[in-house]
Order: sequence, then structure tokens, then C-alpha cells
Amino acid sequence: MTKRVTQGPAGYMPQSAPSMGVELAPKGQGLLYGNVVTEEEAMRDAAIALLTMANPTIFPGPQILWDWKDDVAEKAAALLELASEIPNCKIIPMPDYRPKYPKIDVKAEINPNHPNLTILDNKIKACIFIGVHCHYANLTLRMIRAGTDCYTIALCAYMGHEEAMASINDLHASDLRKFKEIIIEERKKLGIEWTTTEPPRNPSLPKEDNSTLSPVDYGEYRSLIMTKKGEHVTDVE
Amino acid sequence: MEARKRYNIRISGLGGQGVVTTAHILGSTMDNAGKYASLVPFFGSEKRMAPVEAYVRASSEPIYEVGEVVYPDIIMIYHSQVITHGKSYTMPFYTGLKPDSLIIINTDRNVLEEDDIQVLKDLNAKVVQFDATDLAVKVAGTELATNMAMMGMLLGLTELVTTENIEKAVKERFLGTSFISSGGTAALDSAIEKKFKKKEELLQKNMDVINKTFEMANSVDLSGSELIVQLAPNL
Amino acid sequence: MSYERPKLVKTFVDINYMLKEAPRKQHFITGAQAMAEAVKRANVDMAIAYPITPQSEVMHLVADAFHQGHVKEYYRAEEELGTMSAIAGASRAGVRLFTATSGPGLLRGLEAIVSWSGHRVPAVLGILTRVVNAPLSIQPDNIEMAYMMHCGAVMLHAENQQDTFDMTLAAFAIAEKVDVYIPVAVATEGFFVTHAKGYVNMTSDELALTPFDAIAAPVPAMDNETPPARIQRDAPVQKSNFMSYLIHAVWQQEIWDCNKRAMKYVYEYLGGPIEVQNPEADVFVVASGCAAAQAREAHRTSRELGLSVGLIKVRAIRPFPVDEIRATVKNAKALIVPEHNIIGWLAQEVKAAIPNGGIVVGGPRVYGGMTLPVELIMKEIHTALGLEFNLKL
Amino acid sequence: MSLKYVTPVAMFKKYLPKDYVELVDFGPFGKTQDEAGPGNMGQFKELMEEHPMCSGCWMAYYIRLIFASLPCPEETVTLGTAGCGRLAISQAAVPFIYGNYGDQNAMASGLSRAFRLRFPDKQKDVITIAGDGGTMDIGFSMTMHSWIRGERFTTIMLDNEVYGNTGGQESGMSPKGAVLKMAPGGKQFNKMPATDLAKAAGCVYIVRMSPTNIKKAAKIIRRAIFVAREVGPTFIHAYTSCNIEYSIPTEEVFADAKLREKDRFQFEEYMTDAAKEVIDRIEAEEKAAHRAKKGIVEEEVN
Amino acid sequence: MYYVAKVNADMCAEYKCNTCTLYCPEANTLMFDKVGNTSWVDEDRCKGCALCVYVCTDMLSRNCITMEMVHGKE
Repeated sequence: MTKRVTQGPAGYMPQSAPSMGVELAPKGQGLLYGNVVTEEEAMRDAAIALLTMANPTIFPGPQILWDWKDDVAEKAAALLELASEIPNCKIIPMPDYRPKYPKIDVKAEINPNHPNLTILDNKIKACIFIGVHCHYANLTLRMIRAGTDCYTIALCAYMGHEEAMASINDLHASDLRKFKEIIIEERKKLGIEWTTTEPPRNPSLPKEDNSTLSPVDYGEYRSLIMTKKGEHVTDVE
Repeated sequence: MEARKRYNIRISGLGGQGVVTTAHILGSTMDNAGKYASLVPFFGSEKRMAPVEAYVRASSEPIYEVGEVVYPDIIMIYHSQVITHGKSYTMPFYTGLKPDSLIIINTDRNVLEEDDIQVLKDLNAKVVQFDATDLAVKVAGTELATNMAMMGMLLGLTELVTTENIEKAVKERFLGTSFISSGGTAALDSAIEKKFKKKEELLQKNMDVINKTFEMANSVDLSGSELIVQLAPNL
Repeated sequence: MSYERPKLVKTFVDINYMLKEAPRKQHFITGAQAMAEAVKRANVDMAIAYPITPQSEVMHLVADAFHQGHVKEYYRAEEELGTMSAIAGASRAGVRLFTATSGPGLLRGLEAIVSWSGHRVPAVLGILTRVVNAPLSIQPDNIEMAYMMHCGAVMLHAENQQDTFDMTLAAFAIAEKVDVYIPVAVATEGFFVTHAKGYVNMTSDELALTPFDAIAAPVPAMDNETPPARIQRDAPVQKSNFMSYLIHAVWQQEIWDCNKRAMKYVYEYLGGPIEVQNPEADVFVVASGCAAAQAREAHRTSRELGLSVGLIKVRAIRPFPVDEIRATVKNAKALIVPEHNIIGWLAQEVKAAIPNGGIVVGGPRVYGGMTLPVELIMKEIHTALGLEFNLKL
Repeated sequence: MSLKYVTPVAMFKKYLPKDYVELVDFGPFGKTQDEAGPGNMGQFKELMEEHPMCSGCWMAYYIRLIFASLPCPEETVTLGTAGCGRLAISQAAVPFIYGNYGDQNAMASGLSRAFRLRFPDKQKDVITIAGDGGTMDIGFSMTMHSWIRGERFTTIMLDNEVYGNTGGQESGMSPKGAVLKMAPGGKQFNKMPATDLAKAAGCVYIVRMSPTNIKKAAKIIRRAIFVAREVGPTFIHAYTSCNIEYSIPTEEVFADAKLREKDRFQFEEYMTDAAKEVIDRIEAEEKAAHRAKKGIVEEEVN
Repeated sequence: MYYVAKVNADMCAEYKCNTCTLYCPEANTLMFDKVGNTSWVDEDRCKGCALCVYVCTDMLSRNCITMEMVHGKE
């Protein structure tokens, strides 16, 4: 198989997978490195990546994090089961799409506007995106391919994603369970010992300890150097 | 690293460290020395702890290129958190670094991890780590002179200009009127000035810092094979 | 203030049935009527209009369709920027949208239209072409399509009233595909098509396309039903650094990828982006819109004369059928591109699509409302074949 | 019902960042004004987030107030345009639509109509929050026409009397004589009569104010939203000073707001009879609900 | 070298007043502790505008909030 879409870094200005001629897979089939393959083949390659590469991570998006539709809970349960079968897998959410300012907590979340930060900081070499709206997923996947060497897996309820190394479309909870079984099979084949364990909870950073920071840590802008009451800086002696 | 005709410099730091100010002074210094520089303005409002980047091109020849410095040959890191906390939008901090290049980091201890060290070794880079904040506090009595220490080290190591050129540029920055600063920078300036009572004193303190870093830079030998040169504050 | 509009009971059908299987009846109607009739059958939630009369009566007819109950919501907006912005706003609520404009109106709304693709607005825009240059006139001339070509939108160009009907219906289906989800513009020539009557085979207006699905979308509808709650659509990048600019760069790429993905649906619903007659010919006439109608006449006349002439009608201007044209004309000796504008945007596109652009004859071109006589095309055909063709006037 | 989309799937709650969980647990979604309103700001997790606006910014303060006053934040969508305000609005936990320059009222026209079409049985609040430039200069025709058409949503103009975000240029709302960029000799013509224009254009509830009294400011925001739900366009013209461009020392921003209340931003409240009816009805209902609740509490105490 | 608001908790607790928290331009920054009955400042988020000082001192004459310089290594 000629790998048309591979792990990055693809470079400063990545070429998009569709512009390289990659087309979405029809229903019932998946994409692997930009080629149409059976769903199982894509899942198997993805499973091996998740089992053998450093810091496998699942990035759940808003559609699976928030309880907005009847079938979400079932999918979420299936996803958690799957995550529990991947040794040392982490879950880092993408709870929304706004550009967060000034900067996200890279241990606790991933943001579609600069997903590289989370991937690089956590040294993630294989990851799954699920429940992210297709537009934001495509942007994120492309930026990850541009700036990191992470193996990306897209689990999509709709058309799938050309930018991912492995892409499954029309995903239902049953597909997640199938994927889980494949992971277990491959794990056994690879001889990896693992007891089913849920990923650790979100490691939101504790508040920064103010007393250890030097004033130079703080901003240059007008908001910062403000005078004490009754002590206007109008003139310099 | 060998002297080059042209240095493309990327400066990363946190809001409040004078990253953009350095870029401006660096530019005028090159101009005063009869050389060339180009600056790239950095848009976007900043606040404390927010990542800030500035870009300067310095050369003995005219510069045509515009835009941010994507492929630098010098990277200056004003705060170790840029590396340790990933407080930069350019991740990792050495992204785009050209071979045989120089990195100056403001820190009192090594902040590079094994992975980073390997990449930088492959690039045959040199990393100078020194505590610029400590130096600023000890010599000028304020950490706000950290940027002067960083700039002094850069110019001392590259020998692009003389301290006279720098003095003129610093004078322009704090005494002259040609520099248009943002509202925030103006407030910062007045705070610094207030602290020093007299502008001349402020200027002198800044120059003391720069002279000190020139001295330190003189003692640095970058021809060795080791990647990291850790300078102890020689005070 | 309010009056009761009739509640119509319609049978919902999918686009394939509507376009390919549903029984049709022939009508003799104008192009504007054909577009409005398509809107009636498209189960449009909301139409917003600004007159810029007298370019076409499409939006007047859509207003009537609203009155009759075929369209659920409609209003006349203040001007085109307001219209196009309102479309963008309404689209965030997850509804099916239609508007139409032309020439100067299109350019007035262009600031908003340019941003539609990036906002992922799957609206359908009718363009009833008209002169935009000074001195102003009300004549047909499709130069505004050149401005539209770089917006990211899918663009279809209708040859006649029948095309206008079919393409408008297909446009809704294409625009709403999750992997496309960008606006689709259906253009046709003012006057020559919009005001002229022709034969249109139409499905019954008791059929309507299945309703808009606000959930099957690549971006969340901002309806407080779909997460996330914390969302800004669509933000300018707040940071100045090449890595944060990358979001904008890949966003633009995504729009053109969507445009590219639309091609498979152009095949599915319209039979492909081009129509080819006599693929073995030495000389092809390549044309879109009503120039294709003239080209079709020229092709017929040429065949009657025994000349080796083929026809390529370009249905999709965006995505542009680069591969299809290249494959069709690989042995051709000349390509004649008749157009209804002075700059020759189609000729430029065709030239850029093939390795031997020198074989493209940019013309004949008419503009400012001038008619494109078939004889002008015949003259070019003869010249290309090394034959004499006497044409006075 | 709509609270569902701001509720995490139970088993994923522990995977959400702290910040999000706090908003779910201590935020104002689904709460009353007594539980999480302007009267007890500082005691719950607010919808507005950390923002990059200047220190002491009265506009940031007023935006904070708007978000705390929303009658139903989980059913509210905000729209805005370029300007300082969007730096804070875009960070809030309420959907925010940022379109093109000055087109917020045109977008809101489409959006609010589409909401009524799609959700005939639900009340979705649409609010445009834009600056004086976006509302009265570049977006003027779209603002006016949305009012003339009687579009049922709320327009809030954050009037800092200057283009603050772009560096201090004169706007139509700058007072005559103000020396600003693009007006080096002082502004040559008068501040635009925004509330008069609104009245002429058919707004059914109009207020000009300087937000110094928190309870009053909150009441007005809520009135504007309630009236827009049922009657027609509502407009709040609020003074939100730019302490940078007008050189107001930050600790005097509040005092300045009080001062302006005496000249350019004298309090003015206009409502049509239909609007008054809605206000009276809803406020009576609120009062009754409040009393009933208080009664229950007292009963429990007893 | 910047200022943040500091609340004198003992003084503040006497007044059972949370007026200052209602006038801060920053959300989730100047908070009120219902148990201790006192306002407190999240120093990471305080931008040092001193609006709360105006409220507490000039308006209410209670003088519970002061702006204090945060010192670093100096």
C-alpha cells in the first residue's frame, strides 16, 4: 500500500489530504493512510498504533462530552470501555472550539486552534479524535499532521476524515465495541499485559502559586502597571 | 558559532519581560552601528503570563525579507517557562532552528530535556544558559532590566556592534521621542522611570547590565564540543 | 399584521427521487419561474431578498411562493449586505436558506458572501447575471461570476430554463452534504434565460425535498441545542504568530477541500461537471451558461456541414472540471470558448486546465448585453479548421 | 430541556477540565436571579471568562453585568462585531456569532426569525452586543432596518464614544469637539442621537443609561430581553467608557460613569404601551414567585 | 512590579457587605466568601485597576481594600 497520508511533521504549510487526491471512503469502509480499506483493516492498524506508540490519548469532542442527545451516553460508555483496554491511555477533552486566551492548560485539554500544543507537551504519538464536529476535526488533524509526528485516528459519525492516518466513518457504539475487541486481540498478539483500567481523571493544573512568581512574569501592558490610589504618575522627577 | 553576515532572531518570552522593547532597541542599535535591521511588529494584545514573540533580522547588508522569522539562527528565551510550561505558540521552542545556530536562555539551571538535547545536538546548536534576571537584579536593582541582560549577551556573543552603539539606542529609547510605544509600554516606562528618579540613572543602570553581559560573553567559549554552556553569575 | 398562509401538505422525497424518478410534466416558463419553481419544491425554510429590480423576478416569485405556503419564512431586507448577512445569521440556527441576486447586488453583498464558505453556510444563491461595470446598464453579462469564483462556493452554470430548475434543486442537496456544507451558487444569464420562456419538465409541487437536518453538519448549529455552549463562530485569530495563523490557513484549505468534495455529488445529481458531444472531434466549443446553448447550435450546424466539431458544456465552474476537460481534449487541435463577458474567465480556466493552453481560442466574446450570434462561433470554427467563413456586419 | 447541552455525560465529567466542571456545578445555568444574578456576583462561577480587556475597563464590567443578568443564559445567543467588546464576549459560555463588520443586526434578524421558525414552542433570546462604531457607523443601515422591520431581539450598544480597539479614532458617537485620531482638530459634528433614532425607527423599549446602579442596569437588561421576546425591537444605549483613549485613571472610572450620567448619558427610559404591559406582567410574576419562595423559606425556618 | 487589590478580611467581615464584588470589571476575580463573610481577591486574575478601592473607600468609607505592590526577587 502506498501511504499517501502519513505521520508528520508535514511542514510549515501542509498540503491538505484532499488536495493530494485522497477521497473519503464509502459507507462500510475506512481510510488507512489515505487509501480505502475495509473497516477492520483500518481498525487493526490503528489498534497497533495505539498499543505500540508512546502516550496514546483519546480526544473526545463536544458531541460525546455533553449529554445533548439520547445516544450519547451509550457511545460514551463504549468509548470508555475502549479506552480502558489501551494500556496507559489518557483522555484529554476538546470541550469547545473557541479560541482560548491567553493559552490553554495543555495537560487538561486540547483546543482546535492550536492542537499542537497539547500533542507536543504530552508527547502524544498516537491519538483518537471522536465527537468533534467534522470541520474542526479536519482542521485539527491537519495541524497535527503539519507540526507533529503523532499517528491520528478519526472515529466519525458521518463521512470520515482524509487527514487522519486511520479513519472510520458512520460510527456507532457497536463499531466502538468492535474496535475494542480488535484492540484486545492485537494486544494479546503483541504480548502486552494489561488489566482493564479506566484512564486517569482530568489533571487540571492547580492554580499557579503566586508567591513563587517574579514580577517579570507579569504583563507589560497597561492593565498591569497601574498606580496606587492617589499616586498618579503624571510627571517624572 | 561562526560570525555570520546575517542573523535571523526569534525572541520568546512572557508578557511584561520587554520582548518587544528588546526588538526595537536591537533594531536601533544595528542602525546606529551603520548596519541593517528589520523588525516584525507583533499584533495582538498581551497580558501578564501570556506568550509573546518578537522577530528581528540583523545584518551588515541590506535586508529585503519580510515576515516572521520562521527559520531562525538565533533564539532567545526570556523565561524558562517558555520551555518548561510550553508558554509559547511556537512549539517546540526550537521549531525551524537552522543548523549551527545559537540559543540563549534566561535560567539558572538546565531546562532542556533529553529529547530537546538530542534534537539540538543533531542541529549542532549551541545553548547558552544564564540567569539574566538575577544579573538584572544584582546590577540594576530591578528585574525589569532582564531584557537588557539578554540583549547584551546576544550582542556580546555575536559581536555585531559596540557598546557605544547600544548606548545610543538605549538613550533613544528612554530619552528620545522618536519611539512610539503602546499605551501599556508607556505605562511601564513611566513606572521604571519613577523607580529610578532620574532618566540618566536609569540609562546608566541599563548600560551597567549590558557592559556586564559583554564581559561575561567575552569569557564564553563556544568552540567547544558541548551543547550547553551554563554561565554562573560572575559577581 | 399577520395573515394566514395556507398550510400545504407535501410529500417529502429525497433528491435522487426528485431529480431522477419523480414524474414530470412539461411547462413553458421563464428561467426566473423555473428557479422559483425549484425553490417551491426544495422545502426552503427561509428566503431573504432585496429587489435590485429589474434583474429578474426570481425573488418576487419566491415571495409569492412564501405567500402560497411553499416557503416558511421570508422578508425583504434593506440591501444586499444586509440580506447576505441575514442569511449567514439564519444559517447558524440550522435552517434551509435561499436568496438570489445579480451583478451590482452581488458585488454589494460580496463581503458577506465571501465569508459564507468560511462560516460554513450551506445556503443556495441564485445569480441572474447582469452588467456591473460603468456605465451601468441592466443588460446580461456574466462578468460578476469572475468575482464569485474565488469565494469558495460551489458554482453551477445553467444553460437554459430546464438546467435552472434541476441545478437549483441539486444545489440544496450538494450544499447540505456534511463533507461539503458550503454555499452553492446557481448562475444563469439575465434576460436570455431569466426573462425568456423555454420548456421545463417539472415534478409536481406537491413533492418537497426532505427537511433540513440541523444536526448532520460539520459545524454545530448555534441553537442552544447542540454543544458546545462556549463557541465563537467564526473568530479572527487573536494571536500573531505563524503557528496560530495556521488555523486560518488550514481553514481556507478546508473550504476548497469541501469544494473539491462537491464534485462527486455533481456527478451523482447532475451527471457530471461537463457534457461532451462528439468526443472524437478535432475542434471543441467549450462553453457554459447560455453560451453553451449557442455553442450547441454551432455544434449541430457544424455536424450538418460534416465538420469535426465537438461540444463541451461546462456545468460546474467550481469545482472546475480540470481532469475531465483535460481528458476530453487531449487530442483536440483547437478549443473555442465563447463567452458573455469581456475578460473571458472561462477561457482562462480552460487554458490553465490543459497542458497545451495555446490551442484555446478565447472567443467569440460579447458583453454589455450583446447577443452572442451562433454565426460568430461558426466563424471561429471555420478559422480553426483552416476554412473560409464569410461574415459581414 | 436545553440544559442538556451544557450538562456533561455523567461518566465523562471527571475527564473535563476543572474550569468546565465548575461552570456546570456553580454556574448560572438553570438558576434564578436570586441564586446567580448581578446581586450576588462574586458568589458563583460567571459566564464571562478571563478576558484580555484593559484594567479597569467599564465595558468589561458592563459585559459582565449583561451576562449575569440574562434571564435564560442556556437559551441565549449573542452576536457582535469587531471591537473591544468581542474580546470578552467571545470568551463567555454563551454562543457568540462574529460575522463581518457591523452586520450583527442583520445576522440577528435572520437568526431570530429562524429560531422562531425552528422552535415555535421555545424562547431563544438573541442579543446583539456591539460598540458605537458597529452599531451606529458601519452597521447603521442594518441596525436601523432591523428596528424598522420590528425584529424581535435586543440591541445593546456599548458606547465608549471612540474606536477603542483600533487605536482611538473618532466615531459617530464621539461628542462634538473631542480631539481624537482622525479628528485632530476636534470632532466637527454632534454625537448621533441614538435613542431618538431608535424611537423613530420603532424600537418598543429604549434606554439610555450609564451603568452605575447595578440593580437598575440589570433590571433594564432583563426588561429589554423580555420585551423583545414578545413585542418588538429593544435598544439599550449604555455608556462604557474607554479609560485608555479618554485618559481616565482606572480607579476613577466609576466616578466618571456617574459624571456622564449627568450630561450625555442622562437616564432615559421609553416604552410603548405594549412593552409596558409585558414588563408589568413579568415583573409582577417575578415578584410573586420571589414572595412565594421567601414564604416557603420562612415556613421552613419556622 | 504591579499592584493587586488586597482585602483586609477582618475589617471586611465586620460589614457583611459584598458591594465591591459587584463592581469589578473582571469576572471570577473579586469574590465573596459567604462563610467568612468577606471578599477576597484571586491575585492571578486581578489587573490592579483599583475600582474596588473606590467603591470601598470613596463610596462606602470603609477602607478595607488597598492596592499593594507585589514584589518579586527584589
